[in-house]
Amino acid sequence: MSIREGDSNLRSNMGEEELLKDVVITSRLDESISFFEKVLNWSRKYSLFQYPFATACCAMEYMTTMGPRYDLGRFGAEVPRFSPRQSDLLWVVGTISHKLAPVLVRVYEQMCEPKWVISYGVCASSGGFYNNYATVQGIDSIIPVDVYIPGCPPRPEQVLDALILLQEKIDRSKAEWRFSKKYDNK
Amino acid sequence: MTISEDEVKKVRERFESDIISSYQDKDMVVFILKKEALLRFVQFIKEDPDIKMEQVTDITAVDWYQKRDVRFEVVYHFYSYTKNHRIRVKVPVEEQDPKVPSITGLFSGANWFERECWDMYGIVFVNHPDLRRILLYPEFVGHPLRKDYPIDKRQPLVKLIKPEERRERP
Amino acid sequence: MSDLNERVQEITVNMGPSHPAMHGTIRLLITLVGEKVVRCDTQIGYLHRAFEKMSEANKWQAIFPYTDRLNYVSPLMNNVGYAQAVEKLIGIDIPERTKYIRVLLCELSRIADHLTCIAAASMELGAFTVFLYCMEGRDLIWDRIEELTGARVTPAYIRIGGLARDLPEGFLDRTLSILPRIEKVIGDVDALLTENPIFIERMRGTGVISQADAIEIGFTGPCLRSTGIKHDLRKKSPYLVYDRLEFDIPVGSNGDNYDRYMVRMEEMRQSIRIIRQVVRDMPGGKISIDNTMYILPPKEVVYNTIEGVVNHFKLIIDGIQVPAGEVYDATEAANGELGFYLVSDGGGKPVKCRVRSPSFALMQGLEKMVVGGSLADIIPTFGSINMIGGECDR
Amino acid sequence: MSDTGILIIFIAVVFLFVAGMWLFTFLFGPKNRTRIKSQPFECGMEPIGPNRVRFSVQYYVYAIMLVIFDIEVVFLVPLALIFRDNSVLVYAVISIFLLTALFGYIYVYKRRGFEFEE
Repeated sequence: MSIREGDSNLRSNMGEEELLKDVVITSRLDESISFFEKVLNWSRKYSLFQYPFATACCAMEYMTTMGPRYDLGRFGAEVPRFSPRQSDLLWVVGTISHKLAPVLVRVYEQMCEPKWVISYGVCASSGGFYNNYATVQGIDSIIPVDVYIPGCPPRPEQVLDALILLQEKIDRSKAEWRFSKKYDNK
Repeated sequence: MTISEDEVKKVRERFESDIISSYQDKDMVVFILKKEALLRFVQFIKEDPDIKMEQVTDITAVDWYQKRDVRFEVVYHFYSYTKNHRIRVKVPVEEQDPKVPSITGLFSGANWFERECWDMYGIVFVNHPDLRRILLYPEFVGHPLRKDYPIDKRQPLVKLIKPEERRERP
Repeated sequence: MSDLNERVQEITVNMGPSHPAMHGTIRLLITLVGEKVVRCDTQIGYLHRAFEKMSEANKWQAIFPYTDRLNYVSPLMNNVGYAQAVEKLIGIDIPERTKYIRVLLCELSRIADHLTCIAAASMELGAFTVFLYCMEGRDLIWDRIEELTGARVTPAYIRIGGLARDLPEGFLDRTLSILPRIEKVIGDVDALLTENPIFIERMRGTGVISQADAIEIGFTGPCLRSTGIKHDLRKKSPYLVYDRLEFDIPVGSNGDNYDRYMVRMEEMRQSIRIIRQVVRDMPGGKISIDNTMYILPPKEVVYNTIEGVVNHFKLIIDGIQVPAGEVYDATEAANGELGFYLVSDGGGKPVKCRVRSPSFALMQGLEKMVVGGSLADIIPTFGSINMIGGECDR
Repeated sequence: MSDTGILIIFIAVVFLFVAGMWLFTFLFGPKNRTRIKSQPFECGMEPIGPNRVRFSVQYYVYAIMLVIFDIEVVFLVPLALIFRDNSVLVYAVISIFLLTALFGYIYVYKRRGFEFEE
């Protein structure tokens, strides 16, 4: 995991001139992030409703991350909503077997649009050490994933760090709103 | 933890023709039995007051692929709560007709173990209430725990995205 | 009112894999008339990770990380169960100190398992405070396990014929120091739940199973003891040093959810009692057998002598040469009898490494416990069975 | 500000608040209706069987009784707040109100509406 101080590509660590160095002065409308979108990103990143798709041993570590000692609630992502309609952050926690793959794809499809996916643990990220007929070798082969957390199971601190990474990713990405992108409603 | 000598003698002369061999393993008496005598044998050890097996602990199969002429071997473990002893019953099964009579009639606890054994090894348990796959999905073809089934031959239900396309997502 | 009920149709409800109370890996296809459950088809296998196929592809000592992930709530118990079965197959006897350390770790894991079960079951009934208390209690135990083995959930600390390393300095006193705090957590949970009328209303009389059904379906562990049968492998066929410790076996009376909860609470107190006795008379001495045919030679021998290097290399590459034969060895894990049936043909890899998992047999009985009750009773019944996906689907 | 002025402001604030909420959700929520997303969520599986199924009438009876006795309590609370000077008139009004509700209660009790048959 990136060490907070040493990580150079984090905005909060950059000096003045570096900040301006990589700001792309773009004339194209769709690349720039307007102030309005920054406000939207800011509101979204600190109120992530999560859908815990928990299956295996990582779920035990997930429980302690939600528990009193490593409280996930400090980062605004604490409320577990058990229906994909009301959640916008999908935690895929633990091993996903081929029997469970259609379920995961369906839950991902049924989530409403500004949605992000965190793959929690090595089994979800790459199949872990279960390289066999039963296990999906990494959920990014079935659904798009935003942040991968290595570790079997990852320590709660890693999980909190991954959440912060996701929040920074939301901050940097273009905000989606009603007319920002034409979806071909297949 | 093991059944006493006279019980073993009683079982042996009662099933003289059907027992291929029986010996004292590390802590359990093992009977190797013919397929046909299985139901009668299990009925006997369940009702006999001395042996009185009350629970089928585990049913599984061993695949001696190319190591023995009789390929499969279905292994039953029985346990008695009152007498606190266990026995193991092994039934050799050829590869051509992998059929074994189901003992769910005598022990309802054998239901899922037999379903798993069918799912993993392809051994059919005759007149089992509902012999379906238990651990794998119905669309799965083949029986994975057989030694000739390659370990990473996957049969995905969902179309897998190729690795190079995964990175394009914004 | 009864005449109004003829034309009521059945509705099939799918309490599927991705359900908060189904631990993510169980699918119940329930047929309801109104709120009464008529049929319940339990489908498992959503966490089938091919443990047996992987164990046949790996060497004997390389299977320990896979056994961690069977019952991932009390992983050390699977390690001990597997190691004990292999040692019985080889016929080696482990030193006294290792037996005591293994019993200590088993009992710590049992407390963690029961805490997790009560946490999940009560959270699903709405008692979120109990979940937080139990998580705090479990963290105390996981700190000790992490200190000793390096990992919280997947220690892989036991070796065939011994342990990975000896106890660090002052480990036993720190373990003793957390016991009163765990007793306080158990006391809080007891105060919150045991006389709570809502909890009693939901748990008493629901998910009942009779003794005859329990035995025949293959119930073992707390679920069997809750029906009134005093059966515990630690007493019936003592292994390790359980015959030298005194503890008693809590037994329920009518096999419903409330009894399963009470049996687990009492078992935690007994485990604390066992831990105190184990820490009190823990002997000194070495922790592994010194027959390096089966265990890796110590590091200084490997680095300094050529025989050590060859021995180490041979063990790692070819695996431990387990003599041909088969063995079935059962230990009392948190959910019941955890049996390992190992078959070896003398090579470095097992021909078969079968796990008889207690959750698999318990889930067979779920239909019998649930049919006839109402839809809402499925949640406490499933919670009190404490099915663990990794162990049930292997 | 006269009473009606305050009332108008109150209504306007309510209307603006609701309209604002609706506008925000309409503007910021990207719409991507797909076939799978419009199907009901059944724990990740395809929905099985119709969900329009005839269920027992006792749930309907139960709901109606809840409405009756709930509203009854809702009326009692303001009544008690307004008539603080416990004059006889207050008790008369309350007792008439409770008596009529009591008749309903007895009738339903006689018709065994409360027993919930499993």
